[in-house]
Amino acid sequence: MPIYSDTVMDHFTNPRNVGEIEDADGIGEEGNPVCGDMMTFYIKVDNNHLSDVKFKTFGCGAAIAVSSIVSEMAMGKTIEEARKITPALVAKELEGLPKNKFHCSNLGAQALNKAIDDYLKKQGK
Amino acid sequence: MPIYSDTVMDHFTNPRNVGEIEDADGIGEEGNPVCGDMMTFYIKVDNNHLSDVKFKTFGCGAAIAVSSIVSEMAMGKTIEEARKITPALVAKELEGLPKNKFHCSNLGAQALNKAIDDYLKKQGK
Amino acid sequence: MKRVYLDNVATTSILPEVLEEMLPYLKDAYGNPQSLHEWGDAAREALDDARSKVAALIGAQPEEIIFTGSGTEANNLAIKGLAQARESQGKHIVISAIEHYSVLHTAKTLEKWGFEVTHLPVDKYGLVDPKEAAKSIRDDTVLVSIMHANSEVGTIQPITEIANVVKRNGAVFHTDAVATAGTIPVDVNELGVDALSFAPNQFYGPKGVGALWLKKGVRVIPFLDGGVQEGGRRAGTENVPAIVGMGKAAELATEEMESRMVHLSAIRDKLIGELPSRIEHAILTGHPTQRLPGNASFCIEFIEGESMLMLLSQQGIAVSSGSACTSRALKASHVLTAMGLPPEIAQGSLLFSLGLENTEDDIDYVLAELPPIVDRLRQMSPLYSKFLKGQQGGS
Amino acid sequence: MKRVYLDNVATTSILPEVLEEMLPYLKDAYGNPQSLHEWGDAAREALDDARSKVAALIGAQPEEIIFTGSGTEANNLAIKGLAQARESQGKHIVISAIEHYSVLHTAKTLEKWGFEVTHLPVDKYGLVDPKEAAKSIRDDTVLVSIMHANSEVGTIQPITEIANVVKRNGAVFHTDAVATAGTIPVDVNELGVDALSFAPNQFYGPKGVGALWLKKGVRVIPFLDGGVQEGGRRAGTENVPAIVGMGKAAELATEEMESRMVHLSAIRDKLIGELPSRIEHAILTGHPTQRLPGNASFCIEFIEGESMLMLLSQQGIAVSSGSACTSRALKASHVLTAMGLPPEIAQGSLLFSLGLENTEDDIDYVLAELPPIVDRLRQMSPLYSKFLKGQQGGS
Ligand SMILES: Cc1ncc(COP(=O)(O)O)c(C=O)c1O
Ligand SMILES: Cc1ncc(COP(=O)(O)O)c(C=O)c1O
Repeated sequence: MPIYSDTVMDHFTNPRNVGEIEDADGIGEEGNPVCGDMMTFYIKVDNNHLSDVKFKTFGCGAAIAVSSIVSEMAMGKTIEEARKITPALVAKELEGLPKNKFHCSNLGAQALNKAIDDYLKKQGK
Repeated sequence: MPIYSDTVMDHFTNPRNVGEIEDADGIGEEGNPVCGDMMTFYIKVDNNHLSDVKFKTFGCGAAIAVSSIVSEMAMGKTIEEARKITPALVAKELEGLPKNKFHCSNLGAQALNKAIDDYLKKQGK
Repeated sequence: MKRVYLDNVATTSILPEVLEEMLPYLKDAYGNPQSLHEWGDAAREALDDARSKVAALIGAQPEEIIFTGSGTEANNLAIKGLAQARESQGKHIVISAIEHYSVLHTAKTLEKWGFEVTHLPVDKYGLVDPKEAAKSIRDDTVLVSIMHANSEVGTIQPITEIANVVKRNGAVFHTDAVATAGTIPVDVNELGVDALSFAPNQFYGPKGVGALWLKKGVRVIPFLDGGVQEGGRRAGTENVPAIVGMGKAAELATEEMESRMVHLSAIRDKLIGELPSRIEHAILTGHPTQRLPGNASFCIEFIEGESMLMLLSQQGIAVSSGSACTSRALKASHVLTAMGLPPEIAQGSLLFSLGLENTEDDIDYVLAELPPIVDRLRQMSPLYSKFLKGQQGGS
Repeated sequence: MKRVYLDNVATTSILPEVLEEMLPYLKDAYGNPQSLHEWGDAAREALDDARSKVAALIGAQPEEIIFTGSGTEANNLAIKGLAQARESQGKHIVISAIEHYSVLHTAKTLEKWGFEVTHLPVDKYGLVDPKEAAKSIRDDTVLVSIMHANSEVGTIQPITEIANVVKRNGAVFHTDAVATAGTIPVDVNELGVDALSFAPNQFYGPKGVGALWLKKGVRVIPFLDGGVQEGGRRAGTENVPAIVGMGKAAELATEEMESRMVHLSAIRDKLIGELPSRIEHAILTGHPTQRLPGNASFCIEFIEGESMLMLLSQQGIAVSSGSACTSRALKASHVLTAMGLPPEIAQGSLLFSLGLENTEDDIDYVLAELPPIVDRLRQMSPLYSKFLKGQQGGS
């Protein structure tokens, strides 16, 4: 039995929104390669909405799938809505994660949040 | 692989000289059922020779085979010759015994010896 | 020559359906369940499936099953691991006097580690008295282990009653169910135990595998240290084919238990019923009714077990014995001794353990072949002559 | 799709000849070797025969072989049993920092039992320095255990030299030869060791069995308590089919070792030679020449092992990795770490472990499939963008 759900495999194999945004409004980095996973999220904000979300990820299959689905979940949302993307929600969207991979879903939500924080800071808020 | 040699199996399956001698000149008993093996040897002595040897044995395959071969080895021998039947000799005649069955070859030689002792005692020697 | 295997206590055969199920994992599906690729996926799936079937056999949850390499290892893990996990609470354990060596000798090791061990006596049928069990429990008792049934004499213990007592006093309760799981109904909830050992080479599955069921939440110190297999509770590459075999054997046992029991007890009752009428001075050992369906154990007076075994073997009949001579240690069965049988009678131990393959014909064959063998050995036996002389003297 | 198995470190396949030899013991010859009848005789004979073949593989005597349930169990028996048997002489043991978990975690258990454990460092190739080993030995050192070869990086240790040092100081010397016995020549006399663990699922034999070779006269406290099997040194019904399989696998390994090594090192050298020319920033780990014939281990910089594994698996290629994400414990391989590799590089661990079935074609397939996978993951990797930016900045 594969350890990952079909949804995880889909997002891992065809990750959405991979890349960097040159003139990002906010950038958030979470994790570090020592622990095995590291994610960088880039956002463009337009009228309080995330008009573009991109990521780069170093890490396992789960980390890549999590990044991909978080980018998809966040895309087009307002900042307030995007803040509500919790690790549990991420895991649920992916139809489950192996127990020892839960921390990856934390990383994804956190990296996105950090990007939002970065945007707000730059806005001087 | 059977644990016993062919010779042991032969003597176990067709033991020689089983029985009692009604008017035995000497009787020797060795071992006890608590330990698992017990042998009684009966001898007739004629002109310092063992003219008849019989035994009864309670015990394992080795004990029965040992009794049988000891009776055969002793038959017709002088008392002095019969005394020389050692446990090692018995085991050798049987083409070997499993390690944990060596004590059976001791019992056989000892029971025969006790029967000779008994004869000599009865003779007042 | 007819060949009749009546030594199912030593090991059963492996059912063809069980081997069939194992074969793919001895061929192309050779992967390691820990591997992250197709070969690993297939092995992991097989493991999960087997775990469910094995759990279902004893009414347990799959995640409560720890696969081991044998019943012996399951008992070592249980006794050592459960006691060690509780040594801060106390260092006293209770077992019965008739446990299998894999419990008895493990308890001896615990003694070397500073534990105190109480051995509960049994009555003449091999039964542990729940009241005695209750009395044995002290404030520092952390573990009680009483076997579900003894395979040498077939006696089945009142485990539920004993477990009740133990629970009230807070110790964990383990039962060695190697002789029962897969043979008679075993439900961990009904039994009320915390841990239970079993192994498929007793129910038409392979050797080289066993299992410990451990109730959710019961802490154990692992016995085999190493990798993370079995949730970190038993290290070492999983024996996938054997585990798959255990799964299939468990499934078949669950399905067929009723009919197997009916068949076995019918032929067992025939043997137990007719043997004493053909052979004088044959004593049935173990409990007359609370006994394993395939177990017919006797002591044949005045003669010794190994010699009977060998002559039966020459007629194609395979049995076992608890006599001193058949044991490597040259001591008569501690089970028969604990039941109060005098040693010279214990030497005449003869154990017929019946299996699925056996028929009424097999029993008839034994009933025909055994009496002349017994006669022949009695003719050779100094004990028998003494007995006869004593009788003459007495009459 | 092509399917290429390059994870022989997890387990090898079972050769058809080996399975062939096992089958009778999974069918009619199901007897227990302890039984005193025909079924038992056949099983005992098979056991004796296997023991001779297994002993011959390592230049040992049959009676020095103790069959266990796995390599892990052999290591547990060796480390715990040899240390415990000597604890009156001292409670210090020495192991290397790169031992398999079945030695490393067992040593941790010994620490709980009051032993002190020294972990010898290794150099960047994974080699233990015999001089360091000599220095680590104290008056109270009773056991030294250094693995023969590490299967993750392939490095083969100078065991003979280390054993020399240890012997001069009176401690017993054990080596975990799970990665070497059956793969490269292993002769216990040449190595000069006292105890040696090995297992056939590393040389085309079955899972569920292993062995500890123990030099005649070397005392050990048994690990599994129970019956008298294996001369009282390992209790539990013998796993006859698996032991028979180990025997056959040992026989074939002895016969074919030379040609197997030639084949394996040829395709390994092709992979080691060509991979770095196709993939930049690929670091060979382990010793360049003193390495297992089938081992080609790398760290691919800027990306992580599990994601490579998964994409390779989608192309039918099975490999393993020592990255944190591929381990249940989520820690990067202690082996790579002990060799001084920075953790972010260790995360890129990729281990090709080649087997008999592999061909040059398989290597070509890997060399074609891997580079685009690495590219793709690097395109996704923030570490790689940083590296590229750093380079631009630097140039
Ligand atoms: C009651 C009981 N427990 C444990 C065992 C140990 O089983 P094994 O020797 O297969 O490990 C046996 C073996 O027959 C048994 O009868
Ligand atoms: C060097 C070494 N020792 C011991 C083992 C343990 O083997 P197992 O998990 O099969 O018991 C392994 C497994 O790969 C190994 O590589």
